[in-house]
Amino acid sequence: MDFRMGEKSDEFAKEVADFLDEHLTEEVVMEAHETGTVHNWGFYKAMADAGYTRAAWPKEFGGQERDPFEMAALSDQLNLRHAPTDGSSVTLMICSTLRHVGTPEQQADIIPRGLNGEILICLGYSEPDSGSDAAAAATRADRDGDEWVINGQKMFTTLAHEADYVFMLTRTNHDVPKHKGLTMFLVPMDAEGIEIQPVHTMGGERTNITFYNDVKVPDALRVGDVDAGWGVMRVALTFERGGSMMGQSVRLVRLVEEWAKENLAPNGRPWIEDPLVRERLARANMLNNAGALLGLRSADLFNRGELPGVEGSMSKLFSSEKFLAICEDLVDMLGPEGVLQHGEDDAPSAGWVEHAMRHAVVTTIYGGTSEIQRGIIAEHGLGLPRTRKSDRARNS
Amino acid sequence: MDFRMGEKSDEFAKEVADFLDEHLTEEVVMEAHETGTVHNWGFYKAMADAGYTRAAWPKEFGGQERDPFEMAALSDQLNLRHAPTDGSSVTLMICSTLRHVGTPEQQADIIPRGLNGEILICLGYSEPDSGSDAAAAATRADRDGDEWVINGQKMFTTLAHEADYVFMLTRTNHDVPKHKGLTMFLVPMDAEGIEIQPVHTMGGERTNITFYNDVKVPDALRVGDVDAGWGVMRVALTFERGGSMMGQSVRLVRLVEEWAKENLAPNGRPWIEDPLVRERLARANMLNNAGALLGLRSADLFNRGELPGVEGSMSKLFSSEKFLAICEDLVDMLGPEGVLQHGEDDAPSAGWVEHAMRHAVVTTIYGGTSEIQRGIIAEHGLGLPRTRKSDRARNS
Amino acid sequence: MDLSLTEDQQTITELFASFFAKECDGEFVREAEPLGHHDELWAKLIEMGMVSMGVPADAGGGGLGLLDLALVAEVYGSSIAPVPFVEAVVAARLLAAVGSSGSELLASVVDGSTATIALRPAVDRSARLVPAAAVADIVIALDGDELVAVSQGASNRPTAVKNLGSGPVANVDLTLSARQVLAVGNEAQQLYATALLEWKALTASALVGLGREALRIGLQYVMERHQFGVPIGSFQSVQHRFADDATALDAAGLLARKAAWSVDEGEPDAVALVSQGFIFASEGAQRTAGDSLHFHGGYGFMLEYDIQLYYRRAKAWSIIWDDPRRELARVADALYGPVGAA
Amino acid sequence: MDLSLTEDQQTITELFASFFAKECDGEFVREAEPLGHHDELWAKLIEMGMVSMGVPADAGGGGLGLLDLALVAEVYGSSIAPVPFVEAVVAARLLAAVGSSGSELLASVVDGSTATIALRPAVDRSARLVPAAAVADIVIALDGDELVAVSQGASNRPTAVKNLGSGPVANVDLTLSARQVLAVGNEAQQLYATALLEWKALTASALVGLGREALRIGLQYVMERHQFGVPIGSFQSVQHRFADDATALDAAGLLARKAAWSVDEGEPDAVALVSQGFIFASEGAQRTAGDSLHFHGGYGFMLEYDIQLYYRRAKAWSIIWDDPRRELARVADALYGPVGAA
Repeated sequence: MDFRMGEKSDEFAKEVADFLDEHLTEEVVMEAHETGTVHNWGFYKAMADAGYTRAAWPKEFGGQERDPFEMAALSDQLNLRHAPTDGSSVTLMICSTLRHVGTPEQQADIIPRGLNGEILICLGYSEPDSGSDAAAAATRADRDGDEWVINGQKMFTTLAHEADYVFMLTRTNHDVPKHKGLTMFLVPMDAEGIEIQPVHTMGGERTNITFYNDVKVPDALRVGDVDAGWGVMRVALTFERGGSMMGQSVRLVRLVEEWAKENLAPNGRPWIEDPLVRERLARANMLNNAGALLGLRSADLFNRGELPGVEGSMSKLFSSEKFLAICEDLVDMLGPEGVLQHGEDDAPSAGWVEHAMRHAVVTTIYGGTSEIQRGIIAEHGLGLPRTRKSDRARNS
Repeated sequence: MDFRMGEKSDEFAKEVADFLDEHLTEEVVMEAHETGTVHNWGFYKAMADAGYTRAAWPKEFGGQERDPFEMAALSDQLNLRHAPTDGSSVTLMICSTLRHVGTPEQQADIIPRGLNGEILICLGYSEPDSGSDAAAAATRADRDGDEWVINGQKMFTTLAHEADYVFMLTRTNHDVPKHKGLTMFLVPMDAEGIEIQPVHTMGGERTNITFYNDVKVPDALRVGDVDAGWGVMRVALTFERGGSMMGQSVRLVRLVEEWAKENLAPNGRPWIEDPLVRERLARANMLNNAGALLGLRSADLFNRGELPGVEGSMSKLFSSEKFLAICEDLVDMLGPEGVLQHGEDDAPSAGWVEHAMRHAVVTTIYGGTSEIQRGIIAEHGLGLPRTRKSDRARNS
Repeated sequence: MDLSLTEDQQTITELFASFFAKECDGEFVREAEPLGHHDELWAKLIEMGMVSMGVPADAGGGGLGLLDLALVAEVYGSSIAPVPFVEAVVAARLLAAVGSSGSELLASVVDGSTATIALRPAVDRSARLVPAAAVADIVIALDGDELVAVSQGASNRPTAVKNLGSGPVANVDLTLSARQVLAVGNEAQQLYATALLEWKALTASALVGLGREALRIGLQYVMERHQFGVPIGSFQSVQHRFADDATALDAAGLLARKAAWSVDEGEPDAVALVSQGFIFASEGAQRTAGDSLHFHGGYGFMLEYDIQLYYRRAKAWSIIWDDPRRELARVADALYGPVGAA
Repeated sequence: MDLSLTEDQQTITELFASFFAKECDGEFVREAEPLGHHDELWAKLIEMGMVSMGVPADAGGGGLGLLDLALVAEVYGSSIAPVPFVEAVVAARLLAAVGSSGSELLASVVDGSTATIALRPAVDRSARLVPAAAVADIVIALDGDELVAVSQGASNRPTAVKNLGSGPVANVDLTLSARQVLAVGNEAQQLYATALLEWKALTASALVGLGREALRIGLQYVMERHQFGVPIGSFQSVQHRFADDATALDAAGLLARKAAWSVDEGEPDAVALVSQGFIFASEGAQRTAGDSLHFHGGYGFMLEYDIQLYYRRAKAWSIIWDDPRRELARVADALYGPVGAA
């Protein structure tokens, strides 16, 4: 048992830090913040040029074959610096999925362009009436010779307005239980019949609703077998699960620690000497340490060739819920000054605490709500019987 | 809108306080604590002689016709002084139930003896396999001419070892949905075939398991119609609901406030000057005030001739959960000294905090668990649809 | 004891409730952002007497007590209307309380001017983060030994800071506008303390109203929203959290009302009760708005859904006063005396 | 990084796990109450080397590190065996660390004597609420400037106080028994601080084990117990709370192990990590035991059910050290330096 990240990780972390000093300019960070589009093509390209998009990939893809702890170090550095990676991380997740379930042609066409930072892929799972219950997707794909015709609507297609493809869950069979009639496609965003409607969020992010009217997609862009989309989506999920928010929380707590050391309370002493500030930061630090270890446990499993399932759910659940709790508590701690937003000169920690709180809530929703994660932990981790009404829905 | 308890209540509170000075001796309190039998015949009789057993009863029963706020004052005083009233309050609850659903003979026989502090009645609802799901009771009563023969087992028949009767839920019909085959009896505890097995609890209370083997009960002791026991039990519940634990919590917080004012911290200053002590007591005080108002709201409804339903559930839920939270927090606050039990000379607040914590947990269980209360509030208060699997069980 | 509303109380709360129901929905609130103020709506409310009703009768007002105003504040909080009701009515009452030195300003307030109050003593002649200051004609502040009012014309009102609750919060430089001393020394301190007490009492009630509406919005959503073939409101995890929230809000409502009543009645524990009501209402409103938003799933974050308006204000209305744990320390001061006083 | 156990670690934890599984169930623990000590069981464990294994090899022990001992402490905590494992092993290591002045006592410990350590400096020559003091042969305490050991024969052992966790906790009058100085001054302080750090690290791991077993007991109960025609473990309110508990305990387990490891490795953040591990494990164990007990319904309170044994110890093992919020203040001291030091 060894808790050191290891020399390789430490060196890589330094290398990435140097890279970020050069390429992650204040402008890049602020553009993402101000537009709510958490993606930057230039930065993505720089990441690709440095090989970081393919850091974990095998040599045959030009990859660096970095181990899960080096990848954790990469992720830490990106989080600490608030790098806009929403677009690249989804794209790379889909590339990984294609590597496992894509056709040779898809692999040859899509993966290199993803790893080179040339294309962006967004997700098309959620619909107005299916969120947690993704298998209820109603967007339909109907075969028409060598093509498919897609009709429907997707919610929260974040970055659709920048993306080249949407990785889309569609219904291709209406006569079988809902999980068994789904098929996945890579739909080109420049296809005819796609409409993008921007959606702005409380956290300042921009996402979209996308509409699909008789959108024609060649069968060559079908991912996986017909009616086997649920399985394909589950493969994609294994690359998403365990997405920990603790990195964002570590960044935030460091910012507040700096603020508390550098700013004076009304009594003329630094805030860091105030008991209520100390207790809160000590607690936040504790939660961050605990949550980070849950994330590293997943890396450790990966490193031994195992797939974190329940462990990933625990990491996602804990890190998002604690991130939110820490944000809400730190805003309280700042009192009236806590209302000030980024852009106000005298906002503590440049207003990032206020911003983080508005953002943190959504982390308990996307990538599987806390309720979904608790259900997975209870069922698959603790062996408790299914409770969800989906039992009946699924069997009906 | 007026939040004053009112002159009548204030005067009555004083009268009760004087009564308790005289009759609630240290011995009475300590005997209940040491034996875990939270009943004292002498004190019960004194309560009856002072008319307090019939304080809320009409004149025809020799009652004092006190209003709900006077009754709240009585209850406050008893709680503040830690009076052992578990036995009397159940007995009086059953007397109230009989007044509504008993036969004239039962009313004439039982009620006066209850109000006079001469008999004790305990509850026989729970069974090994039916707790929250009381309607699943399996103890059977079979008719045999003018008698009934009872066979089965009851759990948590607290005070059975002192009681004259057990107010018992039995199954009399096995061919109908479970709620529709139940009948209530007043079973004399001196009947042949009853066995009492003591059960000792973490909170130091004594309760019992009771066994019934061919116990013969005359039909005259049936309460309500045959197979109408569920309805009778619901009448009894209306006299129980809204049982607030805030009074016990108020007592505890006062004890700790006294301790904090009278004892010195290591720094030589009274504990009440310690920020962590102050914050906790301020918070406990706040929760007590809030919870007390939920209880008084029920009194206010009673006073206007309305029955608190959801309001009673809210009071029970809030007061028991907060009582427990306060206890656990105050034990933490005491640190190592918090482990000391009553009887250790130097235990803070005479060890009552430690004792209260061990006791408080059960308040979130008896009289309807917190989960049951939340379900009632959600369904009947908030109009949310039934969620309990009982739907299916009930309809099957 | 009687927890029911008087007929007058019912009439007045229903008046404002039906006004807000007609004039101010989520869309309306959203359109008034980011400033968080709507002049026309505010003018109508002033016209209805929303401010003057809180001024004592002998000063030309409606003479309502703090409890009456708290009941209106609940209704106002439910609507999260973009108007500075709490600040304006508290400031007006303060102007009435200072007597002759405030009579001219009071007259202008009764005439339709808007006053507000700084929640913290000024430092270096500047009052920080004053609610409603960006839209007020008069700002009252404690400036050293003096309780002062500055009259800011439309041209020299400070710009609102960008803030969580989208309220017209601003920093006020007390040297920029005409400055008038209302009271000095001990009297100034006491008047100011009373005004803050009233501000907290009314904001607590507004938070209770806010929380109740956040709950109502959430309940409506979980009944409409189906997943896995059933309304999500049938899931136990949803039901139990909302049951806890509803319970906490009911308790908070009772506590906030009692606190306001205790100020009216001059009860000895009024100061502790007001602080407790404020803290407890803040917690209830925040938790309820948070749960309601969470159960909206992704929709909760869309600016076009109303629940985010409530979530942000639940926190902002609370902390614009202070860190709740610092307020808890003040509860202890009120209950046990300040440290070292014994 | 490697979170898996070494073969040696697996062997030793399995050894004790199977021993406890065979020798010590809930009934056994219950019968050893209220003293909370079982001489025979303890003798067997001493025989197995449970204490000496933690003593450095050059002092005649097994030379295990703190992380190895923490893994054993998890197993011990799961069993809540009525033996003073944590105190004895920490005291033995302390005796080894003081060098020659402790060598005779250390020899007696390796021979089977039981030592313990006072968790707070003595006041007026009296050490308060010392765990295991009622059954120990040797009590080590910081007495003013001196680190001392008193040797108490079976006849002059103090009586245990009645306590929440049913442990052999007692107050020790340092003047009653033969007293020996182990170290003085700065050295005494440092040795004592290290011993307390080790005590906290091992108790944290014991609490993790305790919490895990409380969870296991609870899971078993909710699968067996049926209400409304279904196992109560199928209710979402039960599932979600246990899911949170399991997650917190996993996190606590990792944190406690990392903390022990960081002491072995001399990591600069070891002091903060040990405190954090202790607080977080305490919270996890208490919450889990509380939930498990709650879901037992009325049965949870019956002395004959095991879960109450866990519930009481979860709190008692935590607070016998201190109020967790005071410990959080020490975390801040470790992270940010003590107040006024800058």
